[in-house]
Parts: sequence; structure tokens; C-alpha cells
Amino acid sequence: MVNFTQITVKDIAKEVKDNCLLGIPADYSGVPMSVTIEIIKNKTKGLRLYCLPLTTIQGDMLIGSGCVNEIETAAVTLGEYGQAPRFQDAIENSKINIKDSTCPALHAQLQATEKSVPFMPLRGILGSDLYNNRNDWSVIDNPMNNSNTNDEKIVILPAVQLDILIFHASKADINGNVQIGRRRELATLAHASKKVYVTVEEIVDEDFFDSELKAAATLPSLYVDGISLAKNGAWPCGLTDYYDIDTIEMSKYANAAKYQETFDEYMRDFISQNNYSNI
Amino acid sequence: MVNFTQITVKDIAKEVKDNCLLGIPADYSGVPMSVTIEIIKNKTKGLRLYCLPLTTIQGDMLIGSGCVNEIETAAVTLGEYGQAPRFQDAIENSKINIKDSTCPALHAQLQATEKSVPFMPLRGILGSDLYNNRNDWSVIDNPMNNSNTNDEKIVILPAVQLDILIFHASKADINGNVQIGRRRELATLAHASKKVYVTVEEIVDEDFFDSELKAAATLPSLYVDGISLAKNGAWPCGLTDYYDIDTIEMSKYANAAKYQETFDEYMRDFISQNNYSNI
Amino acid sequence: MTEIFQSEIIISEISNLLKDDKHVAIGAASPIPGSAALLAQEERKNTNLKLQVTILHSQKFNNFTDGSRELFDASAQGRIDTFFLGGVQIDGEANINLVGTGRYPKLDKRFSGSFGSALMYFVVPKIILFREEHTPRTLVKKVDFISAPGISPPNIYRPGGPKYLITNKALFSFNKKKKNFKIEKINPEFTLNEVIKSTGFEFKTNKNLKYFTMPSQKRIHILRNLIAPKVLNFYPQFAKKLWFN
Amino acid sequence: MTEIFQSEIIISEISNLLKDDKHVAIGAASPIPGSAALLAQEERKNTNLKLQVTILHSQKFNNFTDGSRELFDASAQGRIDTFFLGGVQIDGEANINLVGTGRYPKLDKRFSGSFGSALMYFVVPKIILFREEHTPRTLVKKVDFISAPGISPPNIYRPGGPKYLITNKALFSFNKKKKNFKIEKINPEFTLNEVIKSTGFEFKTNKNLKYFTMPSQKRIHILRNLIAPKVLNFYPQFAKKLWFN
Repeated sequence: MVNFTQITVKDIAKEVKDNCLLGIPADYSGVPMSVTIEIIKNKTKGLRLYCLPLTTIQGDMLIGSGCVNEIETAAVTLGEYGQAPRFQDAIENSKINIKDSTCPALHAQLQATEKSVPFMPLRGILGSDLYNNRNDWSVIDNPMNNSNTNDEKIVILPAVQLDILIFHASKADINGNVQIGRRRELATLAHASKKVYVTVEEIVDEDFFDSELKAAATLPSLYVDGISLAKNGAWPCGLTDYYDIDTIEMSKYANAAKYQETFDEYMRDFISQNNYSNI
Repeated sequence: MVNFTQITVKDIAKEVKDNCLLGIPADYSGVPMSVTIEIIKNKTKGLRLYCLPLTTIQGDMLIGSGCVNEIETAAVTLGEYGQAPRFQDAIENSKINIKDSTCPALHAQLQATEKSVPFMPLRGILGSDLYNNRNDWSVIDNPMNNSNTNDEKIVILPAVQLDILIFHASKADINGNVQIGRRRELATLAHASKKVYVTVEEIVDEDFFDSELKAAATLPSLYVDGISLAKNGAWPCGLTDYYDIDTIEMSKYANAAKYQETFDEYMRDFISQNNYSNI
Repeated sequence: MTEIFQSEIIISEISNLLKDDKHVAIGAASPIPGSAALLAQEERKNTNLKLQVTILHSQKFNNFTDGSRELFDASAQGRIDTFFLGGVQIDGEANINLVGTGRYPKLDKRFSGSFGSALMYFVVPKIILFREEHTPRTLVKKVDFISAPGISPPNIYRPGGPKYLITNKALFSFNKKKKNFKIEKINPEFTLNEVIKSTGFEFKTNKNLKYFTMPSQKRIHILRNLIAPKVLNFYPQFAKKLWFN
Repeated sequence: MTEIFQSEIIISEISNLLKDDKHVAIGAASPIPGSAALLAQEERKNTNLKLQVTILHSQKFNNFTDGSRELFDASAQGRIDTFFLGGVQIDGEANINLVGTGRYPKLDKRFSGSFGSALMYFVVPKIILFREEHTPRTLVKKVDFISAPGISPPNIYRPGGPKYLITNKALFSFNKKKKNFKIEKINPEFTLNEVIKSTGFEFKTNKNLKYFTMPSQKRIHILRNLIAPKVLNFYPQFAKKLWFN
């Protein structure tokens, strides 16, 4: 018996509505691959991905599967496995819109929502073509006289409210608190999202708040709308202290994704193999 | 053997120069009382206290001892032990300047420095006499059109850079990392301070980064300029998981501090008793 | 029948005000609101509408993990339904003063300070003003210093604000449009005239004026046996005085 | 004498550029800079000037605890001395392009994206540009897309910026005032003319042009025995190819 809303991976995927703004964790923050497959099976359309600050195979798969309309990100890459082929193809052939950004801007826009302020200032950015291609960003004269730079120009970025965030984590406790460890960007994402769903490797019979050490590594249940058990839920991505990235599968994907046809074939196999036993 | 700068409580107090802007942790964040006494013994003058977001006996003692010129805070209080008498006296008789603030503004001003942006916007505040008495705060028209409030006015707060931060914590590891647990406001304070000194209950023979759980509760040594062992270093304040507030001593202080004469007498005793054995 | 303390009646009344809340937060030096919130939580334990109570000065009842700014961030995000504010002075337009009396900054009598009121009062939908002392010096015509204003013009972002004021003599509701308080309940130990005389501002009277409700024996039992020991943990002085002396 | 790989020579050269640093951070997909930083750290282990190395894609060499924004915050605070940036294209004014070639947004060839360059390039005092491939298609006259500009006007806050550019053929320094690169060292396998021909922009030549320094046997020993196993942890593909095949 747990004291929180325990749902299935399929149920989580159903919460991802067409055209919603979906928060995407980086490869090191717990990639919710098991849910991603279900989203693809649901043929969800028009997703807008907000990456903090980048995406790897998750974003590339969603794009290749035609689920994505727009992506706001600092990078899409398969890391050591090369460029993200479906993303490249989608951009080079104008299949999706892109809001090219830079990591600290993606953080700051969520921090604005976290504080419920309409914008955040950020230094840098000016003089880049990132700025020149973003009509949601503006520049103001620094209204403070506390800077050493005279007549300073500074960028202001809009607050971004996510519709839904999904990530994979190691553990939840019986009261629905989620262990995120040092991955505090997950807290920022959660604070800035209307709905938050989490898949976990295990649900443990304790309350993380009974230990100050565990509490410090916890995202409180207050921000979590539903949790699903999903063993190996990040596979083929890795999960700290649980499993490393599956280098063979990643190479296989990187190779297959080069062309739409081989990608489609790969995805058919990937889906039919039912890699996440407990869905 | 430790791999960090281990110094004495007296050495830390010497780093607190006349007229510097000193970061003050709240009563729940680890009050560095052992250093505070040394600052008082040094007859340090002209301190400007920046409280995140309030202070209790530490601020009141420093004020009563004539060390303080200005205080920026959301509150000075002895909590269940009543008002802070030396603070009250100093305000009612114009002995110190006060920048009356509100908790989220004190956080936001440090977060601005954390991000090295010149200001932070914050909602609320307008219509209060706090705003009317702060000439370092301003108001601008919300430059974004992402708000439901038409022609919204919003306050902007300047970034505040602390000269020095001192706090008391439970543990440091052999590499100078400090366990702060859930007290993440200490990280914000440290990020926004030029120098950071910490007193701890114990130095443990391990590296917190060897465990993800401990790492999540850690302020990295990167932000720490020196650490001193100081058993009961927060006394008579409490320290989570170590000791509770000393209710008898707090009552004694609250009573003595009502008048300058009895406060002076109390302080003479307090100093001569040498409460922190390992200084 | 056991004697019921005045503080218990107020705790009980406050508890009733938390009916539909999902998350109530309790700030500094608020033992009575804290007890009320824990009471409401206990009574709804076996229902579908759980109540989360965050007591900032407790380790156990504080599930925040993002440092002391999380209360303010979470409130600004709209995740806190009810918060309590007090005041050295509270006036008829619900302006609150936590700073002191006299002329700022060299006040006649300085109090602790504004805490988080200047944001919380703007963003938390249901702010309950609580001040036990109900006299012309606490409930005033106009506060000497506005820590946070009761009302704001339309060009200020303000999803939250004052909903109730409760004292040891009466419970008032606040009408944002009319900018005034209306009396809803009265402590049976006082007459309406006594309340009017003790109040420095004018308020709207009420044809359906009710008395403070006596807490049931069951509620008193829960309060003394289940809630009091919890309160002892984080407001020891208060709990000892009321329940363990 | 053991054969020394080209990559090891570049690692050694980069390591020399980190001489006075206290804290070097390594971002995404940077195995050569990462190896260089760990080498410098190892060689300074018993000196008074310790080097902290933060490798973002490692658990072990990443002592940040404030989430993935901490690199950017710490850099903006001035706590990171050196950071590395690459580029699909780099031009003669040190503008870098991490986004792609062709006309934005419908590019001919899309690359991963700008990562944190648009802030890091402004705030980290010593940015070392690193791109192994040294050809007219990587070192261009003008980049097709500016992920981050090499220089900024005086009304832009910019304590940081480009200091060096290193490729498999040469090491350049950047002069902020003259807005140009100057060649400092050359890989002995190439002539200056070959370097000029492989470079799409004009750079300043150097009367005191030096060759890349061959790493000492001791340094190669450290690199292969102490650094390579560490690199294997967080850049497995790279380490396997270079050292463990």
C-alpha cells in the first residue's frame, strides 16, 4: 500500500496531450524512455519539446516518429554516438520548428516560472544569431546603476510554464516523494510544470523525510501527480547508480536513424520487443 | 590530515573586517555563534548585516555590542523568547540604519548575484512602505506581454554581493566539502559571497562525493575558503540532528538583553565563560 | 464536561476555515494556526481530500527541500492555498503592519519585521489574518507602516489576499471590492458592542451573526491527545503553557 | 622510444595552457580537453597550486550539487578560469558556429546546437577554442550562424572571451583589440604555408613561431597510466579508440 497516485506507464503517456508543451530532461537527468515509447505508440501529435537543456535519443525518436511540432533546446545530439539524425533531417527539411537556445537561458526561463515573475534577465547572448532569431526574447537597458558596464544592454527572457514533465528516477518512497539526488534541474523543471509524472526503478517502504540526508536528495510529493514503476525505464540511456548507457543499442540506433526507412524499421522492432517488462 | 584550509575560529573572526557586508544565516540554517563571540571580542565596527532572511540572538548580540552599522533583514526576533531587545533599542534610538525587507526579496537579491545579473524582478511589495523606504529598489513596467495583468508594474531588486559569509554546519569531509542537508539557502548565500568560512561539529574521514546521497546534501569545497572545528558552535541556538536550542540560555539572554547594562553584564560573563572549548 | 480553553476554541474556528484546502503553510511564530492546520489534517486523514501541512519551523512537518526560498516560490506558483499573517497593527482596509508603531524609521516601538508578508499577501489565495489581541491598539483605523497592503490596484499582479481576520473576540470576512471587513462570528463571552468598542476601524455588521462554535468533545480529544504532542515539538513554549503545565 | 599519437600531442599542448588556473571546467563531448585538464591536475598534485577539474559528463569529476545550472552560475560568478568551446565553423573574429552550415533555420547541414556557449563565451576569462579538423570548411572567413560572438561592444558585460584556438595543425592566440588570431605554434608535420592554405581566414604570422612541444616520456607515462583509465569512465568511445584498442 502506497499513499500516492500509482499509475501505469500507459496512463502517463495518455496525459501527454497533442500540442502540449512537454519538459524533456537531459541525458544525465533520467530519460523516461518507457513512457516515450508509449507516446509514440499513441501517435501523439504536435508536441512542443522544452529541453533542459538538451535531448539525445528521446527527442530524436519523438521527432523521427512525427510526434513533434516544435523544439526549444540548446542541443540535440547522440553524444559519443554522433549527431541526432532524425533531428537533423527534420531541420534540414523544415519538418519542425526550432527555437535555438543556450543552456542558461533554458534554465532561467523556468526559474522565472518557479518564482512567478514574468521574465528573467540574463547576460551574454547579445551579438549571437540565437538572439536574432528569437522574437520572444528582448533586450532592455540595464535599469540598475550597479554595473561597471556603461549603458549596458541586457537580454530578458520570458517565463515558460510547462504543461507536463515526465522523467525517470531511481526511487520513490511510500508517500510519493522522489529521489533525484544531485539532479536538481529536475526540481526546477517540476516547479515550472503544471503536471509532473515520474517513472522509477523501485518504490521503497520508507519515507525519505525520516532522514535529513535522504530528504536533501528528494523532490517532494507536493510536485508529483503520479508515479509508475518502470524497471530499466531509462534504457537504453543510463541511470546513475543503476545502469550505464547501453552502448550497443545506442550504436544500433545511431546507425538505423540515419534514414527514415531504417529508423521506421528500428522503431517497429523496438516497440514490438516490449523492452519494459512491467508496463 | 585534511586537504583543505583548516583554520581557527579566531582566524575566521579576523577575516570579518570593519564595515564589511556580512551574510547572516537564519536560526534554522546554522548560526555561527562561536565566531560571533570572537567578532565581538575583536570589537569589530561598522558591520553591515545581510540576513537571509532573518536573525535572532546572533544579530541582537552584534547590535548590542556596537559592532553593527546597518542591517538588511525581513525580521529580527528571538522567536518564542520574544522581541530582540538590543535591535529594538538600536532602531528606536537611531543607533543603526535599517533596510527593512521581505524574505523573498532577500533571496532574490542573492540569486541575482548567483547568476551575475544586475537585478531580479519580484512580484508583490508594491503598495507597501517597505518599497517606499528603499531607494535601491525600483519599479518598471513589465516589459513582457506574457502576463494577464495589463500595464503591470513590477519591482526590480539589485544584485547583492556579500563580502563574507560565515555559518555553522554539522560536518565537513577531508576535502573541505560541507554537509548542508536541506538548508539550500546556504548554497545561495555562498554562491553570492566573496569569502565563505564555515565552523563544523566534526570533520569526517570520507569524501561526501563518494556517495550520491551525501553529495546531494553537500556544499562543494569550491565555495569554501576555510573551515574550523567548533563543537557546539551554534550554541545556544540549535543544530539539526545535533542539539536543540538551549531554552534556559535563550530565556536568560532575552531577559538580560532588555537593558544595555544587563546585556553588557551578560556578555562579559558569556565571553569569560569560554563556552566553545576548542577555540 | 472538560473545560475548554479560549485558545482551543480559536484553533477549532481556524480549523473550520481550512475546509477545502489541499496545502496549508504555517510561518514563523504561529502556534495557534499550526495547531489548527494539524487538527484539520488529522480530521481529514481518512477522507479523499488529504490536507498537506507545511510548518516551516518544524523538521518533521516541513517537506520542502529547496531551502527557505521554496515557501515563497511554491506560493508564487499557486501551490499553497492558505497562509496566516499577523500584525502589530491591522487596519480596516486589511493593511498589515509587522514593523512597529510610530513614525518610521525611528519608531516608538519596533517589532520584528515584515517577514515574507510583502509577497505572501499577494499570491496566496486565502490569507487568514490572525491576531489574538483584539483592542483599539491592534485593530486600528490606519496602520503606521504598511508591511503589505490589503488591496492593490488592477495593474498589480495579485491572485491572493486577505479572506478572514480572526481574533480572540471575533471572526471577520474581508470584502475585496468594498474594501471592508464584515463580522461573521463572535466569541460568546463578548457582546457586539464590546467588539465594536475594541475595534479601531469600522466594520460591516451581520444580521446572521453567529457565535464561535464550541469544539466537540471528539475534536478536543484529538487536539489534546494527537495534536498537542506534535505542537510540543516545534512550539514547545506554547504547547507547555496550554497543554502540559 | 614509444610512438606518440597526434591526440596526445594536442592533449599535452592544451595542458600547458592551463598553467595558472585554479578551476577548469569541461563541457559536453570534449575528451581531449578533458584529458588535458586531468593531466594538468595530476602534474600539479604535489604543488601548492592545486587544479580543480570539473567534467560535466562524469559523476566522479563533477562536484557540483546545484543541478546543471551550476556550471553557468559558477562561471558567471567568475569561479571558472578556463572553459573549452568548439565549433562547426570558427571565423577570423573568433565567432563560433555550433548550429550548422547554410542559411538558418533551414540549414544545409544541421549540427547539435549552441549548448552553453552564448553565456560561457562571455563570462569565462580564458576560453580555449578547440577544433581538431583544421580545414577551410571549419576555419572560415565568416561563420554562417553565430552561436556566440568572438567580440562584443563596450556596452555588453563581457569579462570573458577567446584566448586561444588549437587545432591538429596549429595553436593561435586571439587579440581582442585587433580582433584577430596570431599563430603561436605549429604542428611539425605541417608547413606554415599548408596551415595558411587550410585556414579560411587571415591570421597574424609570428616571427617566433614554435613547433608543438613533444610531450616528455614522463608525461606520456602519466597520461597513459593514470589519465587514460579515468577518461575511459566518461568518454569510453574516445579512450578505447586511442588507448585501449
